[in-house]
Amino acid sequence: MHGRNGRRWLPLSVAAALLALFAMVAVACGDDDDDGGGDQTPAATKPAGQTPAATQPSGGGDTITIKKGDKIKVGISTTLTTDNAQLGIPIRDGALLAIKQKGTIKDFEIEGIAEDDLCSGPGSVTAAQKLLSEDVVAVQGAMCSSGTVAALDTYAQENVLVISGSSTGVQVTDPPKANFLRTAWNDATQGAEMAKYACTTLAKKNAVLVNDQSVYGKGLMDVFKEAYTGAGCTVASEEAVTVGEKDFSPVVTKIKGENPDIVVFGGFIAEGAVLVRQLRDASVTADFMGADGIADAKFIEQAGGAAEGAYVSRGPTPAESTAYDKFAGEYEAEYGEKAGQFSEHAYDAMNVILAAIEASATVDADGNLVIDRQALIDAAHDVKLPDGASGPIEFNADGDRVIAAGTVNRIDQVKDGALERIQ
Amino acid sequence: MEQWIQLFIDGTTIGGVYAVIALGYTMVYGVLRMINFAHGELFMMGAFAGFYTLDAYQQHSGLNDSLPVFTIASAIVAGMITAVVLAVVMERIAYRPLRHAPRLAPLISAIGVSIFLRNVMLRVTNAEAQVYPRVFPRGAIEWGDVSVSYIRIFLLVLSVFFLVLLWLFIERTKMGMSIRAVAEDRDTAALMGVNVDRTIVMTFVVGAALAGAAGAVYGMFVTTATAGMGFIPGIKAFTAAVLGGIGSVPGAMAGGYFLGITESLSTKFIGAQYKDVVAFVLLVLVLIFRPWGIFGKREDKRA
Amino acid sequence: MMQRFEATRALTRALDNANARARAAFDAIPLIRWILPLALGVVGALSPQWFDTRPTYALMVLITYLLLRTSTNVFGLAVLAAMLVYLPMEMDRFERGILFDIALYTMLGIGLNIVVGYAGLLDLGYVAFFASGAYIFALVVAPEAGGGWDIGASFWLMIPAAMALAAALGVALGLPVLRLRGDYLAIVTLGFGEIIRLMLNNRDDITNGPRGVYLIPKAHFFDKELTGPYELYFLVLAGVFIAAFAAERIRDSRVGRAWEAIREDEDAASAMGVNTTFYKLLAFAIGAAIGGGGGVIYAAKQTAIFPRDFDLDVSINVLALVIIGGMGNVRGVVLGAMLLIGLPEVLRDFSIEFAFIDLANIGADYRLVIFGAALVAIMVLRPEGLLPSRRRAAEFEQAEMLESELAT
Amino acid sequence: MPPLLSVRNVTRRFEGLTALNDVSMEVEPRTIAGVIGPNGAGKTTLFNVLTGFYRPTSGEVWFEGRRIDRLPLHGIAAAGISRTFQNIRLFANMTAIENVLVGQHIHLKTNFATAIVRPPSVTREERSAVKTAVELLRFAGLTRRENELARNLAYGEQRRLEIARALAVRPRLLLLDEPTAGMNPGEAAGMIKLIRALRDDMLMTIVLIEHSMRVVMGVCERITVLDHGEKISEGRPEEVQQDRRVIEAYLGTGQIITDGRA
Repeated sequence: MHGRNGRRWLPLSVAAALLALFAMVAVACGDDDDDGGGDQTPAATKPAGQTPAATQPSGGGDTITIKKGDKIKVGISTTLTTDNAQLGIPIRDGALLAIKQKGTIKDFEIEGIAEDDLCSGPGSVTAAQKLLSEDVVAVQGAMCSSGTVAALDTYAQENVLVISGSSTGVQVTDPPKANFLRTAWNDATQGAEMAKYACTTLAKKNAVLVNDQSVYGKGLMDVFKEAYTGAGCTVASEEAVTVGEKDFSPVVTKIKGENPDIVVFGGFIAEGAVLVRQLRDASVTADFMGADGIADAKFIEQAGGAAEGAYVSRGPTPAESTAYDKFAGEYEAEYGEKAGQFSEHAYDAMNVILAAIEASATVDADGNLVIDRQALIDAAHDVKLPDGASGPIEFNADGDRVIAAGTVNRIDQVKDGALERIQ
Repeated sequence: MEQWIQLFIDGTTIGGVYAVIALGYTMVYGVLRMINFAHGELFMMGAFAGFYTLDAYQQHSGLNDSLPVFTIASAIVAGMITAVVLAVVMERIAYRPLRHAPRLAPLISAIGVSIFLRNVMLRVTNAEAQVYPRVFPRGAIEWGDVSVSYIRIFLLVLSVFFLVLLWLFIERTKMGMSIRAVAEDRDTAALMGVNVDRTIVMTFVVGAALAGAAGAVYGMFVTTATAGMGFIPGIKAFTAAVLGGIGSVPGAMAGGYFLGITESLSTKFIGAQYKDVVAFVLLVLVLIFRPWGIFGKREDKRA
Repeated sequence: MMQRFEATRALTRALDNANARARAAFDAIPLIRWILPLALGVVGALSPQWFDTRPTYALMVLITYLLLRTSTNVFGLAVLAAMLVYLPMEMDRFERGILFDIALYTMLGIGLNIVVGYAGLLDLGYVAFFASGAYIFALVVAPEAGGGWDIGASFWLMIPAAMALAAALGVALGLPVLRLRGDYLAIVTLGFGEIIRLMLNNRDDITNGPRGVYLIPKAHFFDKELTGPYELYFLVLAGVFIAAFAAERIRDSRVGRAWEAIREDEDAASAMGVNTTFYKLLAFAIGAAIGGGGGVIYAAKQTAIFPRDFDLDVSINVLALVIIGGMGNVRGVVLGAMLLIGLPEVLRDFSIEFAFIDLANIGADYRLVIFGAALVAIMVLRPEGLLPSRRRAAEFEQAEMLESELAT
Repeated sequence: MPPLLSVRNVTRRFEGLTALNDVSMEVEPRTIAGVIGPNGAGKTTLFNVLTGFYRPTSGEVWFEGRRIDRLPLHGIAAAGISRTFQNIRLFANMTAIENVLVGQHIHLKTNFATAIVRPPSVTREERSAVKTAVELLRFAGLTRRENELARNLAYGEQRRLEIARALAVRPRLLLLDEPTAGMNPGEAAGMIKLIRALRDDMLMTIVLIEHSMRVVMGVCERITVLDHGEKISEGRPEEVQQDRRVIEAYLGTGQIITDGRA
């Protein structure tokens, strides 16, 4: 190395002083250590000035103890920045609504902590680490399937219960994870139902599939294709659009050349709305079909009229559902905006979490709340919400939802600028 | 055959957008030897300005229906002004202090500006796509299976118009001459009495005006504005600028159209998911055989 | 018209002045360089009720900055090393996660620094090598993608193997484009980075496409399973030290001089007998190997990787941290990674609450806005980077001198 | 004795412009040869052909009985030819000694692996390289300027450093492109002394391009005169000086034959 000057003692002394300072702080912070396993020392030795709210229950791998007067923390991993935030923010708000309505469990207040997971693998892992460092009891999320797949390992290390309301990818529960459940519908269910509906009910025999090259979109279209061709229909071509792009003219032109009976899209609102609009502008008259990724008023709004007549699959839903309307009304009253496409699933997921906490938490002799992590996960598996906002909720061994008797895969059609259920 | 023609027209449209954005890249590069990574965000801000203007007309007057020519024009002007103001502030705060800094410092500064603008708009819009009111009459000129919507024609014509306008500006005006002089050799230009600072600002202004206008028109074309919409056109336009020979104005134009058309045709050729691969492979191939770009000046350093 | 210009002119003049004053204050009073970070660090570390951010992180950045700034001797590095090993023991999971990312990006930064800082080749597609390392490893060991070798041995085998393959890729990509001038090289490398990502996305017969490669088994160190960022952190740390050691030694040798000569004047270098093609490729290969090694560790930590993990942002981040730290030296890379990778994460917690000011969510909501502004501010205040190498600082002085000469 | 360097009918064209037209010349070992000519005569183009920067459009260049006009740039140095540049091209942000160390590149063996491991042989090699570099700097008159950044050196010093760097290649032929350009008479005299010493003490063969007739006449043994890419005269200084075509060529451009700077 070059350029050494004569002031050799300065760095030494500075370093030594800082080392001393740092050692002091480090000792003081020592009990923040979260892998201590059952280290239950009170937080009295925290550095002066730390707010009481910041004191943590000392979480081990097995049980969580929440001291009397503290809050039960529940995490929400969703996307708060990037263009995907238009899906992520309503998810957060749906989950927070459940917390707000619940208020307390055994006289302990509940606090929801939302972290930005960027709808990506690395982002979701970071959010998971953040939430774990906050000692959350359980987590609603991650938002995107890729994020959930990547982050589940991190959560599993602490045996934390995770319930996602929006990760629909097949691979999320294949193979199943012990600590994971979801209120979102597995694409395997939905894709096959969509295919059946398109091929049999609508009798559209020739389809073009478009995916947005995401885990969700590509996965869904793969399932669709298998079921669709299996039912005797043909896929004319498979196309892809790039997320973030706004001009899909070449793809539209190509679709027009294929002259399909139906265009099926796997992806989210932003691309779906643009695609359907540009299809109609190019006077492609084939039917348009999408799934829960676009089942939202924003899709219709952003498509600017072109969405009229489009079919939207929304997963198995009971024939009559007042629960959703109730939820939607409460959501709008709370936030002044309409609920988003996964809001009700996130709301249900959070309600399952809260119900599981209620079922498994015990209050010890000192008035602290004790939650056994494994008991919490087991309790969550057993939770049944017959009137969930997204339909009756019950889980199978894989952590996927059981399709309740008497429900069919809900298909909506856009009529007069609104989604109307037709199946 | 008709499909090929349609794809060609599709490609020309987006290519025109690339070309107009690419001009900003190439001009700034010409005078400052700097890649202005925030240029795509100016395009995005132009789209938002256009949206807010049209939306205001929609909310508060019937002008969108009765006088669409006026509202469309004012949306474009709003896009230009917004982008220009931002570009001037940006140049002053983030780039001018770095004019003599190590070569890559302004690059990072530009990336900072880009992240800043994108996230500010995310906050402002709550990450929701803003939907343009439909001001353009729907409909298209049809020729067999080829259909060219009015807005597409407008976009095509406007991009050519801007390109010609810029060409005239660069070639025929005194300011254009200064820009060329500064691009050629800044110190000599300064000695010849060119006000270098003002010329550089002017370059940003012109580039930003084009990007802002392109943003507003593109917004009308795709009828949405989102905070992230500047990124992909930005990268593509940058690619187009390099493809044409960065620093060369006709090169940027040609590069833009070339890239747009190739992308579009490759959708049919190879598949839509490979269109970006094709774009970049093409770039690599062109630069391997013509390292100075299609229209770039061959710089024989070994003289 | 002119009057309207007057207003903007006054505004811009005010901006210029403010800018100049900030620069002058920063440069002229050496104390500010010390007091400012010191004060910020101490406040950040001790006063969470005002500026609620991560105390341990603030402290770590501070100590590192001071150590790197002041000492080039063995003692300073020993303190640094001790701190890097000891501090994470005191950290919570989140901070450890950040620390892992910082260490990983430091490693990538060291690799890219060889290409950009030493040899002067602007590479905007560095992510290609990172991705190839990660995918090579993942495809071999993950059963989901048809791999599934025994992980126990293969992780340690795969690191050198992936490094070698990444290096080969570096040569393969470098060979056709090396005669390109700086900025053309930048865009072509950017193109390569995108091509690699798009191919990972599109060739789902090989890479499982957008669904990614998941269920990547965990690595073992003898009998210990390397479960998370904490365990793997030490592996990355070892990687950082090895890479840093190698990079510095190469820089101070005949090879490093050849790179530097190429960076300064390629033609003159070849006239002195330096085989410029070979040395540029060598820089690409070594940089790529380090990136590939980083990719393997990343995949092992992440347990699931997706093409989207390897987009342009990664390349830009690595390049930005190299430049912000001060190009051409390893110390700068360390500091750059701490700020660039650590800051956006730590800002999640940032809030200001004292007296009547209550901006509790400012960090969560505006962290990327703050981050973007911070990038600009750092560059404007320290264009040569925070810890420039001697030579970079010299280049900047030269430019400044030229400017003042022209001004008079 | 066979000529050390032989240029055989070299022509070089640039898109329509013929910079060199059928130029031939020979340089005997241990002589100082000069190439002169008015601006644009093709002097630097000739140098660039000799050093591999340009390939000749036709014709050949032979050095020590070996054809070199197809060698890659760095191969020319390995073959034993080294050069300086008209507009000084030092590694500006490297120190004087580092510049000279780069010049020794082809004579050192350290590769990236041994650089990392740094066995004793590398340390030894580095130490002797530094010693050689210091000696070369001393020879070039740059004592105690070793650790100065090249760009901080005075103009004359930079020219000397460029020569020291070129010598570090250990060439058998040294090409100097306007070594006294921009120098005051005092500095130029020093440079002439240095050039003589190169030949006398280091037994070097030198070809130099000069604008200044005074320098060329004072130091060169043989002179080749180019004009518009063609060789118009060749011979000993006094012969060339008398050549009517040379006088015309210089008069034609308005440059004065006896004074150097145009």
